[in-house]
Amino acid sequence: MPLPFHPPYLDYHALAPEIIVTVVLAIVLVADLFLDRPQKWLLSNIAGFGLILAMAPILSLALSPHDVRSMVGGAYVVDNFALVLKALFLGVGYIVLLMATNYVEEGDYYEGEFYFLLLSSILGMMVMSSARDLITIFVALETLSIPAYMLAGWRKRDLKSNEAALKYYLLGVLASAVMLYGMSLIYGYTGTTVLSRIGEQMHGDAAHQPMVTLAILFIIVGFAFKVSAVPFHAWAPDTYEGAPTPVTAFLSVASKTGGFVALLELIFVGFFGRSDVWGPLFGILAALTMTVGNLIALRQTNIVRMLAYSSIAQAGYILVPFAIAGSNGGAAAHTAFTATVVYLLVYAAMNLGAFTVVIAVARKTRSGEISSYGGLYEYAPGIAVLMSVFLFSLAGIPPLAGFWAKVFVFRAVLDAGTSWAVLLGVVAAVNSVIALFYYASIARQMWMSPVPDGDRTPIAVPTSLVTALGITAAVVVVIGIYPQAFAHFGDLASLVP
Amino acid sequence: MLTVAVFLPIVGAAVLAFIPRQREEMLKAVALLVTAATTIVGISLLFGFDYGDAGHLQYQVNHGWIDVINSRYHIGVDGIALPLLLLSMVITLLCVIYSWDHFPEPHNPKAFLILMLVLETGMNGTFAAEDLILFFVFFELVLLPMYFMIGVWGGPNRQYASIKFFLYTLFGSALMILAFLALYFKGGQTFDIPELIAQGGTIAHGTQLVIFGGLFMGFAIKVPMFPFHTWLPDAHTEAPTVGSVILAAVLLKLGTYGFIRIAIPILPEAAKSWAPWIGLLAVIGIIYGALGCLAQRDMKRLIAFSSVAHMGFVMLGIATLTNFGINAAVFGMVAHGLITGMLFFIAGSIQERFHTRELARLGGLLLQAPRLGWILGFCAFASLGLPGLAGFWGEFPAILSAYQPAAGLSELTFRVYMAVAAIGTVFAAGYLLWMFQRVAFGTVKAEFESAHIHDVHIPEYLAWTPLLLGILLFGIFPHLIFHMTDQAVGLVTSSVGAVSSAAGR
Amino acid sequence: MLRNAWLIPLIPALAFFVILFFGKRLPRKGSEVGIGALTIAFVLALICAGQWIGKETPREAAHAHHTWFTFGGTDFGFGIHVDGLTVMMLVVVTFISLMVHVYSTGYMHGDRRYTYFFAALSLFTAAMLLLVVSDNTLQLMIGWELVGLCSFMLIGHWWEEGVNSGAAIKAFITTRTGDVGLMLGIITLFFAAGRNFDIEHLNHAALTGEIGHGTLLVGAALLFLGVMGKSAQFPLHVWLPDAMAGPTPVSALIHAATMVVAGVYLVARVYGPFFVGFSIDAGGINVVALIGAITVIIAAALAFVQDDVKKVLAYSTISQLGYMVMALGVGAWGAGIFHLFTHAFFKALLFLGSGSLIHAVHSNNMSEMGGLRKKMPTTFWTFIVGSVALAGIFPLAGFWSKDEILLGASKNGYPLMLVVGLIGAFMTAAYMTRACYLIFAGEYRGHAHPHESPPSMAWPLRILAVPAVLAGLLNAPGIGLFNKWVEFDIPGVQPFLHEHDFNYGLAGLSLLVALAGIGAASAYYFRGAFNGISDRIPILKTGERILVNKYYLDDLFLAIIRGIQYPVAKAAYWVNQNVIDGVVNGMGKGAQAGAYLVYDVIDQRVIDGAVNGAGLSAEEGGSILRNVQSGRVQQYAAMLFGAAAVLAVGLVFLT
Amino acid sequence: MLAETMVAQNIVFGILAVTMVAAAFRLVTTQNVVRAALFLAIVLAGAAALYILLAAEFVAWVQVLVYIGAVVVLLLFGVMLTRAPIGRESDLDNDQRWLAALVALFLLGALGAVLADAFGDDKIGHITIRRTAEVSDSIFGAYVVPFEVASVLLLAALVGAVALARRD
Amino acid sequence: MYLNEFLMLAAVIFCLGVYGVLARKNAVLVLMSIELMLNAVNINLIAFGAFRDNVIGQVFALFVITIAAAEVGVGLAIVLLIFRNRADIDLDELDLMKG
Repeated sequence: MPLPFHPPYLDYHALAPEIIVTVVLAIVLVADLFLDRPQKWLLSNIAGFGLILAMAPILSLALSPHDVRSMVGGAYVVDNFALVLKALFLGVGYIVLLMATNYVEEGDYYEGEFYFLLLSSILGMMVMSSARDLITIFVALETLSIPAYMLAGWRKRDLKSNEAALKYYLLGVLASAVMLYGMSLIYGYTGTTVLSRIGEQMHGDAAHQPMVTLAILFIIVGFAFKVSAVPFHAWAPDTYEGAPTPVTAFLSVASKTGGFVALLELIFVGFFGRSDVWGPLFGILAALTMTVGNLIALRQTNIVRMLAYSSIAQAGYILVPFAIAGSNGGAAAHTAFTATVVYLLVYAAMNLGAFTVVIAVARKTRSGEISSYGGLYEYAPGIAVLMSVFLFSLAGIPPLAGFWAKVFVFRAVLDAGTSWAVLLGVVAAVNSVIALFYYASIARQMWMSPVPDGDRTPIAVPTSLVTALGITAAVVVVIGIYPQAFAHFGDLASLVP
Repeated sequence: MLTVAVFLPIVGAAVLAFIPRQREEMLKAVALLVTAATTIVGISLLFGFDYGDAGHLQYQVNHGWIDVINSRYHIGVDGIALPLLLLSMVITLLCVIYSWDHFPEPHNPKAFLILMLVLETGMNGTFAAEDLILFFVFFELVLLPMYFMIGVWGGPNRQYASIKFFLYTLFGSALMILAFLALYFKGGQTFDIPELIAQGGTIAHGTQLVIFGGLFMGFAIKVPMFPFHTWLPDAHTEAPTVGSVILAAVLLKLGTYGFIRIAIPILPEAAKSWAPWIGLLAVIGIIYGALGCLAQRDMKRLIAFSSVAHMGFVMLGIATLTNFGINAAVFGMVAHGLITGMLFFIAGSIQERFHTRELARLGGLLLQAPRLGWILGFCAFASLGLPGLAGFWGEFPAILSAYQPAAGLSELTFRVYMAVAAIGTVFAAGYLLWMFQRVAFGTVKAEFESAHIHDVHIPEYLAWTPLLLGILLFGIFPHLIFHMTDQAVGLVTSSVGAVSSAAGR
Repeated sequence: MLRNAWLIPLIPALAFFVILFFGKRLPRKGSEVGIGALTIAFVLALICAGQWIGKETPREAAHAHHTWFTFGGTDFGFGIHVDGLTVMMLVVVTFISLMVHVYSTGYMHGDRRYTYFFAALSLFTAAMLLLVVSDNTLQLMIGWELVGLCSFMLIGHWWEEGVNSGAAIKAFITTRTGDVGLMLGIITLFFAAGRNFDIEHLNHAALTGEIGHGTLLVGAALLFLGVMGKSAQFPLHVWLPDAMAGPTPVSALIHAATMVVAGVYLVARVYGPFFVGFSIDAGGINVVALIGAITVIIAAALAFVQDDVKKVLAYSTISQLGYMVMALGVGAWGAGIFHLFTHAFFKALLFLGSGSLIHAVHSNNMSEMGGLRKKMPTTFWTFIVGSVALAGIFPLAGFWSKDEILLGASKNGYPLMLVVGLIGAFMTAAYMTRACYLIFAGEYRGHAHPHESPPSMAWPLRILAVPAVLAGLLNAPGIGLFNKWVEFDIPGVQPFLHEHDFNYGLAGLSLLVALAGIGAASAYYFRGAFNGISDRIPILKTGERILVNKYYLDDLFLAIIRGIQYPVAKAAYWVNQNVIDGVVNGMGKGAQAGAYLVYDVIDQRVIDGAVNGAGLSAEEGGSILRNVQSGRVQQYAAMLFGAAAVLAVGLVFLT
Repeated sequence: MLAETMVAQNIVFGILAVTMVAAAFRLVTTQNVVRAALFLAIVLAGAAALYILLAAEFVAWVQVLVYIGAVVVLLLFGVMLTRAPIGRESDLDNDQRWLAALVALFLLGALGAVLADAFGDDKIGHITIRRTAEVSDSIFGAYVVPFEVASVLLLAALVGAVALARRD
Repeated sequence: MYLNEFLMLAAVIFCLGVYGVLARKNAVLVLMSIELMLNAVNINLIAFGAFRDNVIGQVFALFVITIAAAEVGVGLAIVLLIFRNRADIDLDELDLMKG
C-alpha cells in the first residue's frame, strides 16, 4: 500500500536568496555557451548583478517582522545570524568578482565556468549559514569546497596552481572524511542529525562517554582544516600562493568564514553541552594558530604567502572566543558569539582590501615579492595609503575596523574572566604586537624605501579594482569610526542557547 | 564646541587630501588656517571656562557611541585637561608655521601637513576623552602619523627608530586595552571615566594591583619612565625637527596625563601600593637621564635624555599622590612642553645652519647668530629650572611635595627621593650649561668660519615668540595654570584620600 | 614709602628690559638708563632709611603681602618685609651698584657688549634687591637664583675665552650645589612652619619653640649649605677666586655688596632657626661659627701668596665673609650685619681701585705694577684708605665692625673664635700691607704706560672713600646708632640677642694686632728683613707651596668631577645603551655615535627580528617552524591525522 | 526472528568482513595499480552486501551502480590516462610508510577502544525492512534542501572537472 | 548481530584507508584509499541506521555516496591536469611551494 507523501513546508521567501543565486548561476552557465570571446565580459556583470539582486530578499527578510523562519523540522533556519552572514557572503562574492574580472579576462582563463563555480561555492556558503542539520552542513560544506578546489587550479598551465589545487583537494577530502566519520558517530549516538535535537542529548553522563568526545573532536578537526587552524593549516600557504590571487582572496575570506559559520552552528547549537571538550581544544588551537601563524609570517618574503600566514594568525584571534565561550557555564557565550561574528565581518573587508591591492600592484610589478613594494608611495600614493589602512587595520590599530574586532575579542575574554581566559588574552595581545611588526614592515617598504627599479610610472588601476578598493576601504574606515554600525545588524548571537 | 576643537584638524586633513600636491602655497595656507582656527576655538574654550568650577568637567558632550560595548562618545575638559589641550593646539600651530619654508627631505608638504593635522586630532582627543575606549582610540591615533613622520622624514637611522617607537608603544597599549576591558567588567560595565572613578574604589585590592600594572605599562612606556625610555633617544634623534617638537612637547604628556586622569583616580588603592615604586623609577630617571646627557655628543640626543630627567620630576610629583605633587606634575608637563619644544626647535635650526648637531664641532654661536644663541641660553636656563621661568614651577613643587607624600606612603622613602631629585637639579644645571657653553660660547670652529650663518629669521620668530613668552609668563604668573588645575587635582587626590595631608594643616 | 619698597627692585628690573630691547639705540648705549634707574632706586632707598629712622621706637617692620597663587590649599605669596636690616641692605646695594654703574661707563668703555653689560648689571641689582625685600623664603630663593644667573652672565662676560665661561659655569654649579641645601632647607622649614613660607612667622615659630629642635637643626643645616655656596664659605669657596675672570666692576659688585653677602643676609634674616637649631646661645662652638672661623684663617692665608691683585681681594673677601658668618655664629648678630655694612664700602672701594690699576697697567699681576703711587695719586690714596679700613685701623670703618665681632665672640663665650678673630686681624693687616707695597712702592715693573683713570672712574673712588672712613663711626661708643636702627626683633618674642657695650681693652688689643700685622709685613717688604725666609726654612717652603696651590682643593674637586662624575656618566650611558636598551631589543643595541661599527650587526639582527622583546627568538622560532611546512602534501596529511589522533587521546583522558 | 537466520547472518558477515579487510589491505599494499582498482571493487561490493544484510537494499543498489559502476570505472580510466604501467611496478609507496602505519594503527587503537567502550555488546535487534518509498519520502521531505543543493554540486563538479581536465 | 561487528570493520577499513592515503605515492591510489575511508563511514551510517531503527542513516549514506562520486571525478580531473603538465603523478614530487 503506497504511503501518502506529505510535501514539506517550504518558506520560499526565506529561500529566495539561494534560489536567485541558483537561477543566476544557471543563466551564467547557459549564457557562456552562446557568447563568444569578445562578449564574455557580460558574464561577470550578470553574475555580479545576480549577487546584488540576491541582496534584495535578504533585506526584505531582515525588515519583515517575524524574524526566525524554521523549515523542515528545524533543519533549515533563516534567522538574523543567517541573514547577516548570507549578506556577508554575497558581498564578499561581489568583491571577489570585481577582483577577478580583469584578472580572468586578461589571463584568458575559462570565464563562464569560473563565475559559475564561484557562484556555486557562494551558494554553498549561503546554505551553510542556514543549515542546522548535519547532512545539510555536510552538503553545504562540499558545495562550497569542491568548486573551490577547482578554482584553485584555474591557472591550468601553471604548475604552482596545479599543485595548489591538488594539495587543497586532497587535504580537503581527507578532512571531510574525518568529519564524516565523526558525524556518523554522532548520528549513531543520538539517532538524529538535527542540531537542536542533538543539543538536547548533550547533557548527562551518557553524553560524556569518550565516543562522543571523539566524534566532536573529529567534526571540529574537519572544520579546523577549513579555517586553517594550526596544526591543520599546512595546506593554506601553499594553496594561497599557487592559486590565482582572486581565488586566494576568496579562499582566505569566504571559505574560511564558511568554516567558522559551521563551527558556530555546531558548537553553539549542537555541542554546547560538551564545552569540556571543545573549550580546551579551541584554547590550544587558538594559541597555536596565533603564535605559529605570526612567527612564520615574520620570515616571509612573498607578500601573498605573508598574507596567507597573517590570515592564519587572524583565524587564531577568531578562535579565541570559541575557547572561552563555555567557561563558567557559558556566562560569556553571548559576547563570545558576537565577537566571532563581528571579527568575521571586519576581517572580510580588510583582508579582501589587502588582496585587491596586491592584485593591483602585481599588474605593474608582476611580482609578489615584498621588496617590490619599495617606494610604492612615490608613484602610487593612493594605493599605498589604502594598503597601509588595510594592513594597520589587520594589525588592529585604531581607529580602523580591525581594532574593534580585537576589542570585541578581548571583551569576550575578560567577560569570561577566568585566569585561562585572561592568559589567552595576553597571548593574543602579545601576538598582535608581533603581527604589527610584519605589517609595519610592508608599510615601511612602501613609504620609506626607495623604488627597487627606478621605474616610477604610476599604476593603471581598472575600474573594477577601484570599486573593490573603494568598498572595502569604506567599510574598514566607517566601521572604524562608527563601530555602532554593528548594532544595526540586530542581535548577531541569535544562536546562543 | 569641544568636538570642533578635536575634529577640526582631521577635517582639515581631509581637505588637504583633495588639494593637488603641487599647490604647495595653498596646502600650507589651508593647514595654517585650520590649526589657527583650532587654536582660536581652544582660546575661546579658555575664556568660556568656568574657573570657579574648574574641578568638574565642562563643555561635556555625551552621546551614545557604541552601545554594543556600552562605550559612549563622552568628552569634556576640566582644569587638568584644559592647559594640555591648549598646549597641543598651540604647539601644532607653531610647528606648521615653523616648517613653512623648510620641510625636511623628502619634501612633500602635503603628506607632512596631513600627518600633522591627524596628529593634532589624536592629541586633542586624548586630552578631551572621558571614555576609556575613546581615550584609547585617540591615544593610538597618535601613533601612526608619528611613525610615518619619523620614518619618512627622519634621519639616516629612521626606519629603525620609527618601528621601535611604534612597536614599543603598541606593546604598552596592548596591555593597556586589556586593563581597560578589565576595568569595564570589574567597574560596573562601563567605560565612562567619571563613573569608573565613582566605582573604582570598590574593586578588590588584588585585582586593582593587576589592572594598574596593565595601565602602568601603557602609560610608563609613553612617558617614558626609566627602564622603558630607550625608544625615546632614537626617536628624537631621527625624527624631523617638528616631529621631535611635537613628540617632546605633547606626546610624552599623554602618558603622564593617563596616570592622572585614569590610573590614579580609578584605582586609588593600587596607586598607593605602586606609588613608592613609581617614585623610585622616577628619581632613577632623573639622575639617569642627567648622566645620559653628560655622555652625549649629539645635541638633539642630549635634549632627548634631558626629557627623561624632566619627566622624572613629573612622575615623582605624581607618585606623591598629593595636591602639590600632581599640580606640579601638570605644570611640569606644560613647562616641559614649552621649553623642550623650544630646545628642539633650536636644535633643528642649528642643524639646518651647520648641518651637524655634534657638540664638538659647534661653538661660538653667539658670534655668528647672537639672537639664536641667547634664545638657546634662555631656554637652557628655563630648562634647568631657574625661578621666574616656567621650568621652576614644575620642578620645585614636585620636590616640595615629596617631603610629605600622601597619607599612607612612607615619608622616609619619599624624603630620600626628594634629596636625590634635588641633586638632580644640579646635574641639570651641569649638562645644560655645558651644552650651552659648547654651542654658544667660545670662538667659531675653523670649518664654519667662512660659512654664512643667518640669524633667526621670520618664520622662526613667529613660531618661537609665543613659546618664549609662555615660558616667561608662566614663570612669573604660575597662577595662570595653577588656578585651572588646583580644584581638579583636588578631586583626583581626594579619591586617594590624600586631601587631608595635602590641603589640611 | 616703606610699604612701597617693592619699587626699589622693580625700577632696575624695568631698566633691564629697557636696556635689553632699546639700549643699543640710545645715545649712551643704555648706560644712562641703568645709572638713572639706580639713582632713583638709591634715592628711594635713602627715603626708606629716613622714614625708618624717623619711626618712633620700637620700630614696627613694614609689611605688604599679596597672594601670588594658591594651590594644594596653600597660599604662595609675594610681599615685602621692610625693617632695619632690609633698609640697610637696600641702601648699601643701591649705593654700591650706583657707584659700579658710574665706574663701568669708564671701565667698560668701548666693550663689545657694553649695552648688554649694563643690562646684566641692572638685572643683577634688581635680583639682589628682590632677595632683600622679600618676606618669604620662596621669593627669597627666586631672587637668590636670579643672582646666580646674573653672576653667570657677568663672570662669563668675556666668553670668547674658554677660561671665562668655565669660571662662570664653575660659579653657577658650585653655588647651585649649595642651593640644593637651600631648597631642601626651605622645604623642610616650610612644612615645619605649617606650610608657610613667611619668614617672620618662621622666626617666631622657631624662637617660641613651636618647631622641634631636631627639625630646626636639619632645616638650618640645609640652609647653611646654601649659605656656604653663595657666601663662599670653606670648602665651597673655590668658585669665588675664579670669578675674578669677570670684569672688575662686576667683581666689585659681586664681592662687596651683592651676591656673596646674600648668604650672610640669609642667615641674618632667617636667624631664628639658626639660633635655636645650632643652639648658638649655648656658646662653646657650633658649625656656623666654626665654618666661619676656618674660612677666615684659610682665606686670609691664601691672600698672602697671590700675585693677581684681584685674587688678593677675592680671598680677603672670603675671609671677611668668614668674619661675618662667624659673627652670626657666635650670636653677635648686630656685629655681623655691621661688618657687612662697612665691609661693603671699603671692599667696593678696593675692587674699583684695583680695577683702576688694571685699567692703567693692562694686567692683574702685582708683579707688573709697583711705583704707581706717583702715577695714580687718586687711586693710591683711595686704595690706601680702603686697605687701612679693611685692616681695621682706628678710626676707619673696619676697625669698629671687626671689634664688635671680637667683642661678641668673647662675651658670648666663644673664646676660640676670639683667638681666630685676632689672628685673622693680624693676617688681614699683613697681606693688605703686602699688596700695597707691591703695587705702589718701589719701581714700576710693567710695560704699559700707566696714567690716572678718567673721572668717571676716579669719582666713584673718591665718593666711596668717604663711607669707608666714616661708616664705622655709626656704632662708635656713645653713638651706637646702627644697632638701634638695625636690630633683630620679632614681635611677640622678647629680645634674646644682647648688645655689649664698647670694650676699650679688646679694641686696643685688636688695634695692636692689626698694627703688628702691618709692622711685620712692612719689615718683610720695606726693610727686606727675613728675605727668602721661606727658602731657608723648608717647612715654610712647603707651607708656601700648599698655599700657592690653594691647598690643592681645586685639584681635589676637579679630580672628583673628572674622576667620578664622567666615568659614572659614561658607565651609566654604557649601561643604558647595552644593558637596558639591549634587554628591550632582545639584543644589545647601541645607537650612540661612534659605536655604530660595534652595533650595526646587532642592530640589523634586532631589526630584522622583532624589536618587540621576543627579538631574535621570534625570528628563529619562525625559521624553525617553517621547516614543518615541507611542501609534501602527504606529510601535511600525516600531520592532520596525527594531530587528530593525539588530540583524541588527550581529550578522552582529559574529559 | 529465527535462530538459524541469525546464525546465517553471522556466518555471512564473517565471510564478508574477512574478504573486505583482506581486499582493503591488498589495495593499500599491492604494487600493481590495476589490481588495486579491482581490490577496491571487491571492498565496495562487500559493502553493498553488508547493506543488504542490514536490509538497506536501495542504498546497496546505489552503491553497486554508482561505485562499482561509475567510480571504479572512472578510476580505471584515471589509471589508463595517467599511463600507469599495467602489471607490477616497484615504487608506488613513498618513504613515510612506517610513519603512515604508525599513525593508522594509533588511530585504529583509539577508535577501537572508544567504540568498544561505547557500544559494548549492543545488538542490532529486530530490523524493519524499509521500503524505498520511505527513503525517498524523507529525501524529498526533510532533506529536500540538501538534495537540491547536491544537484547544483554535481553540476558544478561536472562542469569544473570538464573545464580542468579538457585539453586546450 | 552485534553493532560493534560492523563498527569495528568500518574502523579497520577507515584506518587502512588512512594508511593508504599517507603511504601511497601514486595519486590515483590515494584517491582509492580515500574511497575506502568514505565507505567505512557509509558502513557506520547504515549500521547505526539499523541500530537506531530509522531511515536517516540510509539517507545520509546516499548523500555521501553521491558526493563521494563527485569528489572522485574532481580529483581525477586535477590529477589529469597535473599529469598533463608534469608527465607523472607522484605526490612527493610536488613541492614547488614550501616554507
